Amino acid sequence: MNLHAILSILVFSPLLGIAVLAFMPKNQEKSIKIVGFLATLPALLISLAAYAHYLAGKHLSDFSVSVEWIHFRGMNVEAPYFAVNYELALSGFQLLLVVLTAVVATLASIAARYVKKEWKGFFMLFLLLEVGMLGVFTAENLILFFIFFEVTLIPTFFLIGKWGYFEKEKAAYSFLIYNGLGSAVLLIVIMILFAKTGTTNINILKDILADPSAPVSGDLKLGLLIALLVAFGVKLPIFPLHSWMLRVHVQAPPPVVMIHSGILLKIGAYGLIRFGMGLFPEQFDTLATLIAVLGVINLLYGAFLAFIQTDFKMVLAYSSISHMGIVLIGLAAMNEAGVQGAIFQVISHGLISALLFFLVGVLYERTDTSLIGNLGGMAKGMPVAAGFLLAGAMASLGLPGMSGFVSEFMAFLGLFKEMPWLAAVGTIGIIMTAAYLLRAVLGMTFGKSHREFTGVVDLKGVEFVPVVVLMLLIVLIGVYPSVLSSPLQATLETIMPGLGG
Amino acid sequence: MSFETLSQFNWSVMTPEFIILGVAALLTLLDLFMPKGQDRRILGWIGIAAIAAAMVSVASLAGGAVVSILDDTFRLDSFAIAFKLLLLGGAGLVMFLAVSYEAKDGMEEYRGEFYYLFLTALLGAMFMASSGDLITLFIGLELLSVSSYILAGIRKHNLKSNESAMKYVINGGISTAITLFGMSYVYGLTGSTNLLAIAHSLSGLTDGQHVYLLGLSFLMIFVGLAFKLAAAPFHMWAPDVYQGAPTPVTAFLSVVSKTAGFVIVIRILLTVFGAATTKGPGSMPILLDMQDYIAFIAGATMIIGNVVALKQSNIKRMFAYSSIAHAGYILVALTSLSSNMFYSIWFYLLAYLFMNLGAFAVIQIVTEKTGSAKITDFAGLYRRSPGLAVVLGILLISLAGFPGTAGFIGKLNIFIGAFAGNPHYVLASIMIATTVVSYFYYFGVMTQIFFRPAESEDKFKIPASILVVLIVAVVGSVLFGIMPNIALDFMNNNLDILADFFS
Amino acid sequence: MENAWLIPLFPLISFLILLLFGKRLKEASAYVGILLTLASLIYSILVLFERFSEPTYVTKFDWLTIGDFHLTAGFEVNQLNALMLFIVSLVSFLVHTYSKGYMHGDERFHVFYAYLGLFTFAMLGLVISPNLLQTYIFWELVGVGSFLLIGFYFYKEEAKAAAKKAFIMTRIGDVGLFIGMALLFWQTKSFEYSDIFAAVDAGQVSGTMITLTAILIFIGAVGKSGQFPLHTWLPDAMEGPTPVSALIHAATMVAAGVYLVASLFPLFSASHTALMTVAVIGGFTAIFAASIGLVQTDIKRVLAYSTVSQLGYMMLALGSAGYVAGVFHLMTHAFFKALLFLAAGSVIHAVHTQDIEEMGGLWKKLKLTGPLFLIGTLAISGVPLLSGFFSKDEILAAAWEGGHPVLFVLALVAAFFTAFYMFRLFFMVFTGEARGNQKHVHESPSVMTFPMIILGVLAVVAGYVNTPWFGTFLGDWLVDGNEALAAHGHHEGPVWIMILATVVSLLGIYLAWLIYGKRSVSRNWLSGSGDMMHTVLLNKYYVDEFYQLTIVVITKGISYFLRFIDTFLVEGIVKGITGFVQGLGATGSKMQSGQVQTYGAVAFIGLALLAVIYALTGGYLR
Amino acid sequence: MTFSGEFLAFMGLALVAIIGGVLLLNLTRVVHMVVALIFTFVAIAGIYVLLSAEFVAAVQILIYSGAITIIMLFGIMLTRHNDESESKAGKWRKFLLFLGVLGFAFAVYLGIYNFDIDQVPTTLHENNTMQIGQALYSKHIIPFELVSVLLLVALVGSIVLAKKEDKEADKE
Amino acid sequence: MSSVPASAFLALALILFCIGLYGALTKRNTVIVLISIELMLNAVNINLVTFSKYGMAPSITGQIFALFAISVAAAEAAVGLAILIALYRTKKTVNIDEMDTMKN
Repeated sequence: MNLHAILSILVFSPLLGIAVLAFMPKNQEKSIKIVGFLATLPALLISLAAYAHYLAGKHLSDFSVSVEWIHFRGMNVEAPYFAVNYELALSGFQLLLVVLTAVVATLASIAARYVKKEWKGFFMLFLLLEVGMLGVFTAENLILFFIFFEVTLIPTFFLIGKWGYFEKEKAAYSFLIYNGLGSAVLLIVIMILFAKTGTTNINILKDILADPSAPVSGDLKLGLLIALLVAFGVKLPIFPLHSWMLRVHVQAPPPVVMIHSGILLKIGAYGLIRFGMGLFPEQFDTLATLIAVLGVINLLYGAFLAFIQTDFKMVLAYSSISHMGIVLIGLAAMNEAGVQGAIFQVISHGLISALLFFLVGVLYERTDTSLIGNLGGMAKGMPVAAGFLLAGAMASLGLPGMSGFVSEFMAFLGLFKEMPWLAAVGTIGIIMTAAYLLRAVLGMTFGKSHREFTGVVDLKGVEFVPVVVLMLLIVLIGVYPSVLSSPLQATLETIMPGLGG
Repeated sequence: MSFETLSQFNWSVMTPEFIILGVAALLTLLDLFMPKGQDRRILGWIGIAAIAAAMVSVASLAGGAVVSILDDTFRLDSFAIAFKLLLLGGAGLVMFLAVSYEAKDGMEEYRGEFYYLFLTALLGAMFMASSGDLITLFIGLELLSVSSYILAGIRKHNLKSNESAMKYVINGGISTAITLFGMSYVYGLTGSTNLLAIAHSLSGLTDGQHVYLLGLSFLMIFVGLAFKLAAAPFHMWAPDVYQGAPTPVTAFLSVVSKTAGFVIVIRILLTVFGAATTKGPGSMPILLDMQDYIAFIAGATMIIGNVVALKQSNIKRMFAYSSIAHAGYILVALTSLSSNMFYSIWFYLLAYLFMNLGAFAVIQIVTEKTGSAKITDFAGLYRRSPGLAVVLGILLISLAGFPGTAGFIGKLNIFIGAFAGNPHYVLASIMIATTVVSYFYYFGVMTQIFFRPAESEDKFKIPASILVVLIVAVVGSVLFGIMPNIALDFMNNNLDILADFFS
Repeated sequence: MENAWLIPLFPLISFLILLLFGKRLKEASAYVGILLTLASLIYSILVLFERFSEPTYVTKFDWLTIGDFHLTAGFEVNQLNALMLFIVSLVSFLVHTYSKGYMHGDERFHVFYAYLGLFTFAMLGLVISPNLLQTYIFWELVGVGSFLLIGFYFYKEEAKAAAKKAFIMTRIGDVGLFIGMALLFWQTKSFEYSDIFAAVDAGQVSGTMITLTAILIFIGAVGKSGQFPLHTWLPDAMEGPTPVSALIHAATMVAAGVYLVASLFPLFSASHTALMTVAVIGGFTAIFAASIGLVQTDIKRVLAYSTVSQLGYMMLALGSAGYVAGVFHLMTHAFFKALLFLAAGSVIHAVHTQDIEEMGGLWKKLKLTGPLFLIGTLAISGVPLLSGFFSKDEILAAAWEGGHPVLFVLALVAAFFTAFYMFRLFFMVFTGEARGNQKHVHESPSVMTFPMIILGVLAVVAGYVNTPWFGTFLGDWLVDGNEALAAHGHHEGPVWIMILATVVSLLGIYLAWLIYGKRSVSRNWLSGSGDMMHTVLLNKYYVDEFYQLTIVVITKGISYFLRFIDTFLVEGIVKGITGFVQGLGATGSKMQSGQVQTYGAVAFIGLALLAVIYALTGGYLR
Repeated sequence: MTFSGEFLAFMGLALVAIIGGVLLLNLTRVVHMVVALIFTFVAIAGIYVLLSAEFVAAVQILIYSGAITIIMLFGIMLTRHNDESESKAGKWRKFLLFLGVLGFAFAVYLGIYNFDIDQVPTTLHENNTMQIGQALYSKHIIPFELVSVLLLVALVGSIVLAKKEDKEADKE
Repeated sequence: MSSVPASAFLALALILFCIGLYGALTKRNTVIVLISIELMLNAVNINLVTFSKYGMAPSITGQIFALFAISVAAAEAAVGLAILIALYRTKKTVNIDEMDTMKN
């Protein structure tokens, strides 16, 4: 059977939902929400099928597809140069991210039950966003990647700006401008590479840049890498490019935040690993120390600031910064342990933050607040939710047996080989993580209840689906990490030689 | 020179011009003899038909060899064809807008003129596109200018309209004078007005002073023509004129007139100054030497256009600045002087044609409804008329240069040019940065459309002719955004500008 | 033994069952817990006996692959593990049983049992881990179990605070362990104990590195076992239900630190400095905590401090190379301290207060609890013929043999204090006339007394597995087949030590009797003599306050400083840039004055500017 | 160079032209300005003659000194205006503009101050008009025709814009 | 043969051009502004005619160009004046600095 079409179907399947929605009356809330949810299923099923395909021991390359698409007027190079093909493919790493995306998107579509108005527009944009994300992780050449990358931008802008909370428009704008700048820098890098080498296919580029006779000088490479660092640093986000992301996390509606912190932020990490590390290994090596320092800064900066926030959303926002620091730390180590840890962290944080933000959404839905002070003693009113919140926090602070630990452990293990002192400093972050998460979560769940939780119902019905599914995945990864590590081996082997690691 | 010699020329290559000219004359007469009360729209439709016919004939001329009449006072090369297509297309869409334009403020009884002045302006532009002779270029330019002066002021009882026309004339006159001043020196240094002859005689230029003078005349011509491009420093007229002129005219100025401007700039700069040497034969052409000045102007234009646009409250003024900015982007392509410069400029103008005219179509509808042209008038457009809102949204996204739209591909082309060869990192960075700045105002309109509540709920009725424009615009913007190869292949297969531009 | 992995599994099952169906099972969930722990108890007994005859059993499988490294998981049954398995499962079983009575009527009954199950699982998993990584994993899980149980009464602010404190303080230790582990890994390329020891023996690891890692790992132990300076969480942990205190904070988890050091003993013994550190910290903690214990008035806190001090004892033992001594005391202590806690629990159950000032004269009312408590007290005081006597003696001997006279003295004094405050406690609770209101005080139900009885018996006899007189079976068994440990086997201390120890403890008891039993000596001749000393002790040497003033304040300080940066620097820069652009736009649009001549002027001036620049720079006039 | 009559003529004409220009700038009454400018135009015509372009000179006289000035005067008559014709536009602008003009003049002057090509004898003056006519009707036929369109447009446009509507006519 | 150097004519043209420009950008009366523009064009014509005699390759073309320029100038002048009159009808002034109903 021919699998080449599968990826395209996977990526563009949400469009089907958009088409259906387009012909629905805009006031039929129930059915619209159901359609929106169903529309995310094909992608989920296909991605799981792909994973099964992998488990069955077949090659992921079966999926890769490449079709002639755009040509540009070449400067002085002949075809196939200056051709941008429509090419999608899956490596282990990409596979995992695609699965993650599909899962989180589906769950977020459940979380979208809290959307109050204009469900039709919401779901159409939401599905468009999913297309963008799936595309980003499957694109095989930089320009296609960039296109999907920008495709995620616009829907997010509207989703935040229209369905967000009080300062939604401000948040939407800072999102747009920061990411606009990021993608602008990214575009410059891409176009320079394109103009110099005449291709944007990642694998071809890798070979071209690998040989010393490449038309790209070492200094230029370094510059490009730094530019990439900035571009994805906005997305990740790396201190001091993070302030937009706080606003977004506080203002955006629950499903969007789930998507955003769960997946969109991960695009940054993905880009750094796939392009930064993949294309410029030597330069990455020269920057390793810098990146490690940045990572530690992120880790501590986020942790310390999360320690004094009064709004739980802010705590989570800063904790995201902190956790992305771990990704950087892992990358900076540039050995199997570190990189694998970084990738693990990407995925695990995707799941964990999705879980936590969903719970925040649940709480906000019931109590109209996410201020720690107002929520004290919540465990009385809604023990189950509180329990899951606590569990989520535990996962987030790297409790063994949950995904957070494995990634954290590997990332630090990696760095301890390369730069033990920095790593030792970083471990302060582990303590701080525990400190701020317990402060926040216990502040909300434990203690005397400051308010009557009368009429506040506990987690119920369909709300259990996201929580339980995410929790199970988190635990699964924590207990049996091979589900991630084995698909990754191939990817790592492709990255590592470049690193001479 | 006898009649035979004249008649032996292959006049058929001028068919498009003849069509336009003839129809313009026809319309004049019809307008004269039609009973006063009768609706003049029919003339507009005739004009559209004429433009369509002209387009067909231009297309049919594509692929042929270079034809030159009376040593290049008229020449038909791929360059001419390519850009004439743009001019005609733009003018055609503008005519659609014009047909449905509600005449007010004293232009009621001049609808006829309204239509055929568009045609004469177009005629001028077409001659600019296909002439290799300074005089003809100049006359074409003036024909375009004078016609547009009148068009801008045709709402004679409307103060804004008069004022914009006045400003347009004065600035136009000055720019003409400056351009001519420059041209006069070029003539003086070569003794000819035929571009190729000039190029030939300049290719051996050695005398330092002459080179210097030539450089000066380069600056004069470029700045003078910057008026047509609405590029810095000659950009300031644009907002006022755009605001005051009738919307179709604004559209015409922002698209057709600008395209024509680029046509003549490329024609003169490349042939004359591309050939002129700085230190005797084989040395660096003066154009490369002046690259920094073009770059400077391009950068200034982008910055001014995008930054000042942030502060606008009137949609037409905002689009004036945005069109300034886009001129800047195209100038980046001109600066890079890379081998795909022609294509990237052409493609960008094509994309720009679609997105800008579409936007102006929406603007025309909304402004005619509300009477004013404030950006806040677009509040809640999504509620009032979702279709219109989405269309405008797409066009704005294309203007902002997001992927999936023609605007994005156009920018990519420009970037490739800018980074290939000797890269212009700074200029490209300015372009990118200002693009990001432009998100602010484009999405500002978006916020009005989608986020803000509407103060009145009544719907818009979209005239058929404008519907055409909208459809064409959206389809064009998206189609060329997704399959730009349509354009590229057309270029590659039919027109080889590079080859026959200098022959 | 192949099925030893089942032992942790049972409690896990109980945890899961109760998590899912606990709400429906209600009180019945007790039976689930009890039965399953019983199962694992039986199993561990089997394993223990099997181990007597058979050699160490290890099995492992790949858990996580990192490049070329294959991190494994599995289980190992060696002497120490087998012993620990037995102790843990036993105490856990007994506590499960006991709790059925103690927790009766609590609406979150099932949750309690679920937590117990989780903890037991983690603890058992910890003791059969064959490698450092797995140890660390369960190590943390144990911490969570304790955290949950301490915070069981979540609506009490104190409980909340205590839970948070316990978790974070142990976490601090854990980070030390983590770092040590990571460093050790890159030194030895493995987490397997066996590989590590091999590498250490083969001298692949530099001495300093051994010392460093050993000490870092010891920090982990310090955190868990509540050694100075990370001890403050343990007394606060008494906010948890008493059975929990018995299980976690007396018998099992807190002993995990000792266990860790013991199981890594070859590593420690390879570095004298490391051993020294352990010994010193242990010794100091022993006396330090004991001294605090002298003045506490909360029955559970007294016990808690005594636990801390006893743990210090064990560390001291290990530190002075008394491997057997440490482990031995670990075992005996598990029994009698658990006994004491359960008894205390039963007392609290009876009088509904924890303040010993409000007790007294309970001897008659609590026919069973009283004697059991007495047994425990005697045992811990090291009165001859009870288990504590032998193990303590072993430790003193080890200390003496180890050549640490100072530590030896410390240990003696600590022993004296122990005897004193334990009997102070006993007398104040059980003798004298009743203080405070003691209506309808009644003996606890049999489900609670039964476990106490068993522990009582063990508290008496457990010592005889390793005595100077009836052979040192335990010691020989523990070290057999392991020459690395053989060196640190049983110490045949000189007899005078035994006598001295006895005398000291008896002295302590006598003094306590004088003051609190017979009341011939005024209660506050001690405090009277050194009033400020008394307050210092009462305030536990102000350690908590010290931390509050240093670490917490500093942390907050940094946080606020960073917030300042975040709001002013980071945001400020952004605002600056946008402001600049906006300003540019403003000026630009101000130029747009509507004056057509200005427009022309701008254009022309621009041209002139270019022309002049050109004339001055690019000119070809040469 | 010899102090020839031609030179005298040039000097005179140039002076007149420049003076006329200066007066244009400095006079206060609009009409005077226009009149001053007529001198300039005429003088320029004279310059053309010196440059052996008789036909252009004639055209110059006809169109500038004639047509354009006249319609301008008409314009002045048609529109009421206060004579005080000093723009209150900012002194700054004028100053900058002045600097600009100086700079520009300087830059260009550098280019032309010794611009003289070795004179080749030209035959422009011999029946100049005929030469022009031939050139116009052969080589430059296309622009010539185009200009006719341009003029037509200008004509129509001027009428359209300047024509007084009937209804306003009745209004007044 | 000629005693007057070409540069003299060019200089004259330059001066007139500058005068015209200055007038066009400073005079207040729109009519004068228009006339000044005409003056600029005249200066251009002087250039052209000069070059047609003393240029690199003297030819009649320069004069032709001048003629075209003149005609265009005439057309522009006419249109400009017409617009001015229209404006005058609505605004009742010819002062250029009062045309500022449109600005940011």
